[in-house]
Amino acid sequence: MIDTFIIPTLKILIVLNATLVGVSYMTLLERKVIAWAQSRLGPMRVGPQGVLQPIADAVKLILKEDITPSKADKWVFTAAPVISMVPALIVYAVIPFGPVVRLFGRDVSLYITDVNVGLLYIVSVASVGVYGIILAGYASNSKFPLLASLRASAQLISYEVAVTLTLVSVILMSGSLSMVSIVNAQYNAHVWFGFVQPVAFVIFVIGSLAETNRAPFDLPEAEQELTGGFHTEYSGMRFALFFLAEYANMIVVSSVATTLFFGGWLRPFPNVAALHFLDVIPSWTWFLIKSFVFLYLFIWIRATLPRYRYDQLMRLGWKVLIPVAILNLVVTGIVKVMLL
Amino acid sequence: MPITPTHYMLLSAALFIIGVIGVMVRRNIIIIFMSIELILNAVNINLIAFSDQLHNVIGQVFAVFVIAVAAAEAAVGLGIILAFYRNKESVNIDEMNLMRW
Amino acid sequence: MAHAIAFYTLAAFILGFAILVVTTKDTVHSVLFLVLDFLFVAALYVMLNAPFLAVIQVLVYAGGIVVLYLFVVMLVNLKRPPEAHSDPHRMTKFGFGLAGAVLIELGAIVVSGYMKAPAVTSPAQNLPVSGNTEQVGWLLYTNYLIPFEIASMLLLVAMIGAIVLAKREL
Amino acid sequence: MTTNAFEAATVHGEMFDTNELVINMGPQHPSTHGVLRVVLRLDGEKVVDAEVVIGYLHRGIEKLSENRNWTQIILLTDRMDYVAAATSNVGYCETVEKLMAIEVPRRAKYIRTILMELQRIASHCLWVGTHAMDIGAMTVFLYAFRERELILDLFEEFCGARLTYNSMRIGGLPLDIPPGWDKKVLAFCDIMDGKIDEYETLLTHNRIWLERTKGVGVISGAEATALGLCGPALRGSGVARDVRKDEPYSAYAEMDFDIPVGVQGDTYDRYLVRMEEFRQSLRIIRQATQGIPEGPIVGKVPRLIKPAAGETYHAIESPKGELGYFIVSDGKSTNPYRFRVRPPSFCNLQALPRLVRGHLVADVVALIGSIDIVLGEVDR
Repeated sequence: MIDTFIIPTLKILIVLNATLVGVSYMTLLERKVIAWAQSRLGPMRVGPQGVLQPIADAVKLILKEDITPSKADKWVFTAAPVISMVPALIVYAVIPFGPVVRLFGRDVSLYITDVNVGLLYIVSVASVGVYGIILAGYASNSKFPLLASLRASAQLISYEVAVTLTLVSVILMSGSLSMVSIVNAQYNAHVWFGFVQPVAFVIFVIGSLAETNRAPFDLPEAEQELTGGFHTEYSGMRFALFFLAEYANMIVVSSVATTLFFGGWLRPFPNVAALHFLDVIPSWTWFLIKSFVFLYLFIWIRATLPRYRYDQLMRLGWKVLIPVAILNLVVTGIVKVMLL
Repeated sequence: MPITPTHYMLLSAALFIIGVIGVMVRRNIIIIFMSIELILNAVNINLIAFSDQLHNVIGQVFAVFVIAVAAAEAAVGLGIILAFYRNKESVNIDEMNLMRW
Repeated sequence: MAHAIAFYTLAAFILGFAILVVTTKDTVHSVLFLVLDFLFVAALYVMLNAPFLAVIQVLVYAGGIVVLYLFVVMLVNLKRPPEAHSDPHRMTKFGFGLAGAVLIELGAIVVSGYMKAPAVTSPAQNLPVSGNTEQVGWLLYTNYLIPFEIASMLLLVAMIGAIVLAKREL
Repeated sequence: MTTNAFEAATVHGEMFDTNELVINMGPQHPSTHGVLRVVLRLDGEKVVDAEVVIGYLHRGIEKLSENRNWTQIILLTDRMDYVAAATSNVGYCETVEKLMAIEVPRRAKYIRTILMELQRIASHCLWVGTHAMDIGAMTVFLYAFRERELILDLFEEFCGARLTYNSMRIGGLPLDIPPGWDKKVLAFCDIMDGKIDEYETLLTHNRIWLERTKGVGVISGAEATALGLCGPALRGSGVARDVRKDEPYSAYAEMDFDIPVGVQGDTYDRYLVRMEEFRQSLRIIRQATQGIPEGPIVGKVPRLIKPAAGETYHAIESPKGELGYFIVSDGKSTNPYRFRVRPPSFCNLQALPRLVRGHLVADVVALIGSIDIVLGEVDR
């Protein structure tokens, strides 16, 4: 009973809540980091150094009037934010935050579940997330959101191909689709896959920037071009859901990047006995630190780079990233067959 | 009350028939295409149910092929719809009576 | 028992959404019901020990093909619903008749299947079902290599065909 | 059944082809720099045609001026190009001085030159910030505004105001520069030198920036002249037309500076021209500040300003281009008989439809940024 029901439920609750809190504090982190990059202070008023800002934002957004345009497709309009939020959350089911640890006299795995198609599960669930954006644009029955959602869907589908191809290179290295096995494979290979698959890693980062609609690929919500992108007509909590989904997706891709390319929960040099003293730090801390580095990278890029144009984005995706990813895959395969 | 392949077959048959009705009754070619997808799914359910029953993975292999064919069919079919729509400004199957224009 | 409940629930959802797909007036809603239908079919695959197929179903069908449908529906936004032309129910009788014929045929197969003794009880290749991703992959690249290559050629041709058809000026 | 967004855009039965989409950019849009409205006809994302709709900020400054006395009009000119108000002031004052043949003391001319060049830098700061922001580089915006703040502080110290200065008088200046102000200006120049490099580090060789600006909105020198483009937008096409050099006013004849010109006439060249103008402005400010002569700040101006009957046109080089004033005096009343402004933003804006045709929606905002308009001046 405890093992089959209570512990999984507890894990789900903890992960879900941690994610939602993490997501809301991502907004604060982003505002703070960008502010520092731009020689500003960022939010300072709510709480010391503005640490309570996400709570104030949430209260504000909940209290705001929730407007549905009169010509909108009401059901779809309501469903769209939910559709974009749900995939972002259910992906966490397979992300390993740590190995199986001994907790209160019981073996507890620091992941919700470990399915043998874990990586494919993530890809497929992420591919459903695109519906939220398309439907938001369609249901608003307004031109700017429609343009934005067409852009978004084209962008997501294009970059998904490149990202998935890089994942295949990693699968070739690990020989498994299970997220836990991929981390263990990195332990056994004595090296993080990020160092043996640098090309795949770079493409993955670029592709995931595009898939999460982050600068410099934030065309679907390019404020300067399409006013607000696909969520122009949204307000209040529904609007907030789109934002939460975007940040949740950022955390997802950071976690996936950490797991696939930077050894997941493993400490640096996991096989070097001399660094054994690092084991006092719990494994999940390493996971969080590495994910945080990626999140910071995302914010940093946003503060630095201008935005791509739609056609340039497509050209980059189809004419650069996908061929390079395929080439990388072929080379990985050949090397794997020849040397191993 | 065990669930036998017969149950899956009946489910698959029902889905198949819904698809057939969609193809025959609706005039919107996009809906017709979607009905064809339903039919293909009905076939896949059968294949996988038998694959499970016989502990033979070949059924799944064929389901993969079916999905590949469905993808190809959707791509070309929707391309035709777009080209047709551009010329006739309609997606009514009854108006699709020319082999070329 | 749990198995039965799961099956009947999923079956109800699959058939219910399938009916909605073919009956809904608004094409976009129809597409959405199709997605939901596919997701429940994927759940059914999980029940049938085919997690790989389930994931492929979601990835290719829900995440790929149906997005394409939605795209086209949005592009081909209709000023007049196609059913408004001529007699909308012109083919209805024929359609239901044909569907009924198929139903009878399938029913006959099922019934005749019950009449005979269960022929196949001992599987020919008793492969372990767990980890079937590997098996599917193995079969695809060995026994079914040529069909697999043909399928990939088919996809390539379809891709080129779609581009040629949909692009206005090449 | 939902009606769809395309429907409104398509004239009934007109098109069989994939729908052409008409969208309204503005008057409430984050990157039309105020209340500009651009009606775009799109084919997919490609702009087939664009129509510029103006007038949302019209306050009738020209007509209003005919009912104000000559000094009161200075205050109205503040409200035209409100990001470079002092330049508009100088332009007007010099026109009246020309009409009345008033000799302005050299000290006033030098200070005017410093103020105008500071305004050019402030205006270009605003331009580089918003232009970069339109293209998606948000950090440059805040950097540029940080430096603009320094200029506003200098102006505040000089005349007490930060946006609409009313800082000129016919015949000279209302008040002399405060003690130590020139030192502060020089100190600002030293700060600004490094900051321009900072903007350029973020943009000039940035690959995305290059892709977004190179080859976008190309216009040849001849065509630009024919369209009446002026200022950096014209110089970006390789035409070295600058009122400061061609018809020197204030103290520009005594200054040593270069006119940067572009080659291609695309958005990137217009960007480079303005970045170089930052440096040239600093050069002028340094020369002028170090050479401020002693003397009075106001020339011999009659107590009642009442020019003899006649008309005159005088142009200066505002940060946006050639800012001209055409004034008719009937010699009888204490207000102008006719007052007309040739605003550079207005003239540059008419090139927008020509520039955006064939480009994508994203380029429209880049091009609006690249011609650097201020709606206060366009609509007046």
